[in-house]
Amino acid sequence: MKFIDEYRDREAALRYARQIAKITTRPWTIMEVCGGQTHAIVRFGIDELLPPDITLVHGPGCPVCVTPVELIDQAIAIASMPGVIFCSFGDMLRVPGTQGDLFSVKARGGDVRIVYSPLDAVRLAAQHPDREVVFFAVGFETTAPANALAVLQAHQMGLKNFSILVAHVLVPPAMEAILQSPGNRVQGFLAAGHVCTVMGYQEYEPIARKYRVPIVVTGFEPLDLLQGLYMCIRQLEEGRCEVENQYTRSVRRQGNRAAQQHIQEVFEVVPRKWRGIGELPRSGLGLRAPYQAYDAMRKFGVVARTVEVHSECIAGEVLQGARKPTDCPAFGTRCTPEQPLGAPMVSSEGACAAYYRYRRFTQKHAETP
Amino acid sequence: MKFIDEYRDREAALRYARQIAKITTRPWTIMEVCGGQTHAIVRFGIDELLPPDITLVHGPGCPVCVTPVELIDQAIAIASMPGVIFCSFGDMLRVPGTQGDLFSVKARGGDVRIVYSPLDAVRLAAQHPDREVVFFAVGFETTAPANALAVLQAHQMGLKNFSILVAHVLVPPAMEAILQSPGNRVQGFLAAGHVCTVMGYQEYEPIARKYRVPIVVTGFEPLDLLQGLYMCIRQLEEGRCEVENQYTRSVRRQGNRAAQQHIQEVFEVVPRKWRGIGELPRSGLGLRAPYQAYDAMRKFGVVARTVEVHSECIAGEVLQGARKPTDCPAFGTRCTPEQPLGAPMVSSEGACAAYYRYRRFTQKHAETP
Amino acid sequence: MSGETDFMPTCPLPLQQYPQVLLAHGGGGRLMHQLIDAFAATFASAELNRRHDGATLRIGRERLAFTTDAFVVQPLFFPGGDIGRLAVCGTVNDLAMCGARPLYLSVSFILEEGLPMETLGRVVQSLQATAREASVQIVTGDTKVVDRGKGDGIFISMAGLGLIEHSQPIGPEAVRPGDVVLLSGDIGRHGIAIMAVREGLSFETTIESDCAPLTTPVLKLLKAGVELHCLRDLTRGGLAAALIEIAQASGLTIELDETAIPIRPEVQSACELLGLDPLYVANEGRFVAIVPEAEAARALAVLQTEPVSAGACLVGRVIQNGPVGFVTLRTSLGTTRVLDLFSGEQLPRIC
Amino acid sequence: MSGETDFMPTCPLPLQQYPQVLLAHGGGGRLMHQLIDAFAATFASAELNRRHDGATLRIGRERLAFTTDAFVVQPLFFPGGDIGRLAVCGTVNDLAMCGARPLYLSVSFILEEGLPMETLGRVVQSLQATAREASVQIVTGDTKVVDRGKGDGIFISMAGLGLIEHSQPIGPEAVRPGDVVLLSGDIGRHGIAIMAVREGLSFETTIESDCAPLTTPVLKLLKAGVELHCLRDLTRGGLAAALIEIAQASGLTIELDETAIPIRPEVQSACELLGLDPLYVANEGRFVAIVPEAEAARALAVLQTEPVSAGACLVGRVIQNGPVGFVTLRTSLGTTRVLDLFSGEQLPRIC
Amino acid sequence: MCLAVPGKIVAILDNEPLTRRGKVDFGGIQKEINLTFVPEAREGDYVMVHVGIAISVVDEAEAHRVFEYLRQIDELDELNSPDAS
Amino acid sequence: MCLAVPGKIVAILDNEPLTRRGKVDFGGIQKEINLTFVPEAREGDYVMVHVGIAISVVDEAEAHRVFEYLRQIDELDELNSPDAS
Ligand code: SF4
Ligand code: SF4
Ligand SMILES: [Mg+2]
Ligand SMILES: [Mg+2]
Ligand SMILES: [Mg+2]
Ligand SMILES: [Mg+2]
Ligand SMILES: [Mg+2]
Ligand SMILES: [Mg+2]
Ligand SMILES: [Mg+2]
Ligand SMILES: [Mg+2]
Ligand SMILES: [Mg+2]
Ligand SMILES: [Mg+2]
Repeated sequence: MKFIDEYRDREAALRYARQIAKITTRPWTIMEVCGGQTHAIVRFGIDELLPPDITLVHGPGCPVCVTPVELIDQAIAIASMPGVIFCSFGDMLRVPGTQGDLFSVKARGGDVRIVYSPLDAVRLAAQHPDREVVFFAVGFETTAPANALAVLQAHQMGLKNFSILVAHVLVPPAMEAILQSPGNRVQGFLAAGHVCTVMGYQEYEPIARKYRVPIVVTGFEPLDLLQGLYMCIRQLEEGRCEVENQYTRSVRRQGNRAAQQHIQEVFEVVPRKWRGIGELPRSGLGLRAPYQAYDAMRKFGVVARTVEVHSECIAGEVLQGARKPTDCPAFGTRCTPEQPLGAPMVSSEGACAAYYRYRRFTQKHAETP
Repeated sequence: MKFIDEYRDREAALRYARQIAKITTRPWTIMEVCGGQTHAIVRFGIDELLPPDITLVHGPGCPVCVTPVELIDQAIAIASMPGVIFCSFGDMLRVPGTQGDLFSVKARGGDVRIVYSPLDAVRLAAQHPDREVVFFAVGFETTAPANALAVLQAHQMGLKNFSILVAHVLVPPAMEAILQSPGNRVQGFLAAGHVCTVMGYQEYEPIARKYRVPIVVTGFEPLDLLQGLYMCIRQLEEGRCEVENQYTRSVRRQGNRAAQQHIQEVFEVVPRKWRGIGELPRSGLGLRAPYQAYDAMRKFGVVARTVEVHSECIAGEVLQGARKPTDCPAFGTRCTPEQPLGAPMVSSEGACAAYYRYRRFTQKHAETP
Repeated sequence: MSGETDFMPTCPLPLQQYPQVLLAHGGGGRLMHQLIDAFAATFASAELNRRHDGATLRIGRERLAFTTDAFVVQPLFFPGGDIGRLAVCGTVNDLAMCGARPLYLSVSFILEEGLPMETLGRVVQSLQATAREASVQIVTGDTKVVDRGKGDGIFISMAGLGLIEHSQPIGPEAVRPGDVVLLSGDIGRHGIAIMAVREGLSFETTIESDCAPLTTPVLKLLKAGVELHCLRDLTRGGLAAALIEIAQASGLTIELDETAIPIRPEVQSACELLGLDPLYVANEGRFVAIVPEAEAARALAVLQTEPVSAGACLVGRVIQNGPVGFVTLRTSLGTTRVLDLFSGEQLPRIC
Repeated sequence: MSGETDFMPTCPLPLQQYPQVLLAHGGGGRLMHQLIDAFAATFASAELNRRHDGATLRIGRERLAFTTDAFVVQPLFFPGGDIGRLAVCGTVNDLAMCGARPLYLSVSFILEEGLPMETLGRVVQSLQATAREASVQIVTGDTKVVDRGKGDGIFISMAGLGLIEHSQPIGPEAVRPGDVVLLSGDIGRHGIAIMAVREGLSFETTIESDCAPLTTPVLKLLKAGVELHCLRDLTRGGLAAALIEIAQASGLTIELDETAIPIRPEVQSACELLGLDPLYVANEGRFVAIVPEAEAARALAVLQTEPVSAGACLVGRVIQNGPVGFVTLRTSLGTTRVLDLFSGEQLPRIC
Repeated sequence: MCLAVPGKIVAILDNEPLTRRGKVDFGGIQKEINLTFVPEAREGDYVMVHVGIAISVVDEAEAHRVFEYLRQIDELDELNSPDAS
Repeated sequence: MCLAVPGKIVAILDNEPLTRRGKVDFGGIQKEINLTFVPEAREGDYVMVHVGIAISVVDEAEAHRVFEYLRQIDELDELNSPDAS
């Protein structure tokens, strides 16, 4: 595949790895923000190519991981209602709420469907005028344009039976929360290339300055990640703290203006609770007043009840890079992908699951948390 | 089983048969009116016990056989509507309309259910207030009290989602039609014991007089049938034409007054078309004005369209005893229980089906039509 | 997919007649037999054409019996059994009817999403308990889960393997005029037990399914050296369907004596109430053995020593000059009627 | 039902964990393996415990392979095959993986009322055509019809019987350190072909299922006298699941070389698009052979003479000192990761 | 048409009009039956039941008529036959 | 989060706002993709697609940057290394 295969070239990867080793003089801890990057790092074993001084920590950029239990419970409540077709991306179906997950709702007879796109849910609503179609709108800035478009399409079509359960979160507030946390170890960031494709990276410039931390907007292929790491380490070694863009083939400084306009038409910035982290101000998106008819939470009158997260789970610290999954007393024993205690064990991009799948039994895992 | 087993005594049956043979001096043709009697005659081989001079012909007393194609088509139209639960006794499901049968409706996704009693359909309506429950109210006078009771129960419960598709027919007009037909061969009748249990047998007295034909109200067990035949033949041999009651353990001259009152409360006498015979005046029951809310035909606005019956089928003549199934050119070849052309091949009580099942390959069937 | 075109032009399925599959196509009656005829023609299989309970195969130096059945009973648990017990009995019995010693079973589950795990657990336990009772081992299996609303709790398909340790050719083709028909006990209990607990028809009864493995009486007959011409367990379609199949496959006539056929009073009562003919009601622990008349007494004596066939009796005989391929019934009144297959399942005759 | 109480107290099904059966219990992943563990414990069967594609049985003087699978694929017809072809291939292949010559099949249909007869006809034709292609006979069968809305068109359960004509003990227990893993061709086509035509995920592609009988290459390997330690066809869960099962059953480690594994570009593209790992995508006409390193060249030469395994290649090796029961993958970048079972089916990773 | 089966009332369960119901035993099989049309029926009575509804009470006195009639005609026959023993 | 895959627009199917759609080829796999957010995209362009919606046009000129950068740092490195051949 063009624009994929060439960035997996082994020889180039090894050359980048060699250059990284050459410029690294001290230990550095770098966080890749995005779960997609975590996935690629684990899948290609990128961390094995790095010198022992470089520690990668996995960031909070997995929507499955950060959606709070309360919202999962609401999703389950709505999906259990008769007449509802509840649509979601696949991974969300296995996230445990306080009483089971969305897969169990399906097994009990609920009409829960995996869709590829929120636009598929709009299509379903048009096809089933007698049913209520609800889309579980999770995701970061990358997915926000798609969800905005779904609402606008439904609006244009005059669909009264479509709504979304909004769980949108924003990356910069989470990065700030990590940098502000007392135990913070993160010294540099690989920013999420697809989030920045939509939003650009101007927002990151004040963060880099304020916290004196280098931020490199990075893509998802091995060479992207290695180049991003090289650029980040080089800044660290040179004492710089700038926002740089590795992923220039997709990311412009201003981002995608058309997408941003549509997001702003439909959504506004709201406070949001993150699983394992807590509520962060201005860290999520909610529907603007003119589109509240599409708000599933209002439509079905489900109330968010605050829920105690399972006490053993240290997901909050894992998601902030403060501790690693193997530091968790439940990891691999009471918490497994079959019976997850916390969300990071659910998503295939979740740090605990990635760790469980790929690292559990290899010797060389000391350098990655 | 008490009141069943004793009437199947072989020795008594043979004694009756011997007495019948003794009193029979000439050929006689006797019709058992009721399909239940036909079934018993075939099941127990009663006709084999009779002298060759006695010819039994099977009457029109099978509701499955006489319900016209138009009504089957209406039943199919209603059963095919979304949201309808269509309830029926089992045999009706295999009667061919112009386009398939009710079983095919079920196979295409219609909710067609076999019930034991019309009261079960009322119960279903109460259990499924969001669905329309329709009961296919076929039958003779015997079943009319049950269907009347179903309507009255639904009325009492205030059920708005229950209705019946009425196909009720009455026995005496059919007997008269047979007697009036030019090719009539019937010289005596075994009247239907359960019809008379409900209605009594006063109605038959003018018929016996007018057409000079003996009528014996007869039960359904072998000894009942043999006694009824004996009584009928004896009348014929003695030149009498009275109404006699063989089935005294169940039938009183006035019938069941409570049942009759309920029938009259709900139903009125109407003209009705009989399959294979045509329309007969005052030969059926329809809902009275106060209960027309329970009339499925009105409720669903299905129109009765006159239908040409398959030209080969001589069901009309078979049902009137004028010809026997084996006289039909389609019998056993183009018309079989798997692919019936006419209703008498469908019901397990239908003359053609009974003939096909039990007689097709025995030598000795010349004496039964 | 070479060879496919050879077969396409002659699709023998009864397409014209029924454009869709009906329940009746699985009901043990005539429509089912038409479908099986079509399958046998397509699969061009001599073994399928024998219409026996299973195939008898020579593999290497051994003769084996091989059979399969699907079990889709509702409810899953019924008086006297459950779908797991039924599956083992049905499969083991078909092997026994081939004159084989049942040895190994395969089990294939098709589970509906949302099935309570506890229900599955009970079925699996019962399956294993029945396998032990029948001295067979479950050696291979498979499990699939289908979306909710695309299954019905549990479907089980089972295949069975048995070893034929004698040289008797048991099957419809071995039936001879003059043979007698032995029935292993009273009929109709399984079908009535199921109907009693079916929604819409429910009635109260103490009738329990006869569901049981029939291996022991058959192996005892073989061990005693009884000459066995044909064995057949009575399942869908009852005694009538089983004998009609044998009559058709052998081209002979079977005469049954109604008064000799044991039927429990409650079963007879349930049949009167529902307008059913007990000869067509399903069984799951009964079989017929067709043996030379000279062997009848010895065979009955052997059968009567086993609890599952303690009620064995002679119910009919094979004759030469009757209508070819038919079963006739001498009724309780001494008259005769032909037993014919129903079209589909026997429906309660109410009106 | 004697013996039932013996088993009741120790029901090993994972009741606590999942009170209901989930789709994932049939998805080829960890939940399915847990369920199979529980079945094997209940059925107390050494053969089930071997976790091979079928049971290897000594019956009389012969060694036989016996296997079963249920087929519930939707849609019934897909690019490169249909449920009938799939059933024959899946069953025949499991027999071949036991080192057996597939001989006989049983077929059990569970049909949904309302199924177009024409659809059934096409499936039956395809089943027979594939049986001829694979030189097996369908010798026994059964058909049940379930109410509309209680099935999904056609379910097929098939059992197969094969004769083992050699004395090699083929199975996970024969795998030795130093053995190499041969793969018969490119992977992932079946799973992607199915996904391409599934409602909700549909995309356009020319990918066809790899669905094919694997008898010929296996019998040729045996005929050539190649020493075969283990054979396994790749089905649900793909190459990864097949090798993980072998690693777990043998207690050894398997090292795979990612760059050696043939994957067609369109399959790779579809996996990128859906966020799937092709190593876990289903196949229906591919297998792995684990052989001593010294036999590798000869085995590959034999395989490459057959069209169905023309793309055979060496993709990995068995080592002693790795993590016990694990499969590791040397990635295209030369790094290593562990391949682990998914919980259920692999879900498209979108977000 | 009109299958009707005799059964014995073993209990009256409801006495309201339209829903008068009893438990009826049919040779060991029991089923709830509507008794609206046999208001005179009591526990121990046999009723003829059609589609779940009793349509008459069996007259036990009349139940032997079929045998008496047979006896009578047999006797008549013997009287008439000169060869009667 | 946020899997996005590059694909080539092979046809524009609809040009209405909100429903601008094209057929996009992903290495032999084709799928209909919403193009609302890439109004500048033309047939032949590569777009990054996330959940069925294009979020950017791939800048082909920039696509080689990762290799150029590598070449540059390698060269730099060689200059810096005294042992460069
Ligand atoms: S291993 Fe499980 S319990 Fe521990 S932090 Fe991860 S998700 Fe939470
Ligand atoms: S055999 Fe068939 S076609 Fe002929 S009269 Fe009877 S029902 Fe009609
Ligand atoms: Mg059998
Ligand atoms: Mg069988
Ligand atoms: Mg069987
Ligand atoms: Mg399997
Ligand atoms: Mg269901
Ligand atoms: Mg296999
Ligand atoms: Mg198998
Ligand atoms: Mg298999
Ligand atoms: Mg069978
Ligand atoms: Mg369906």
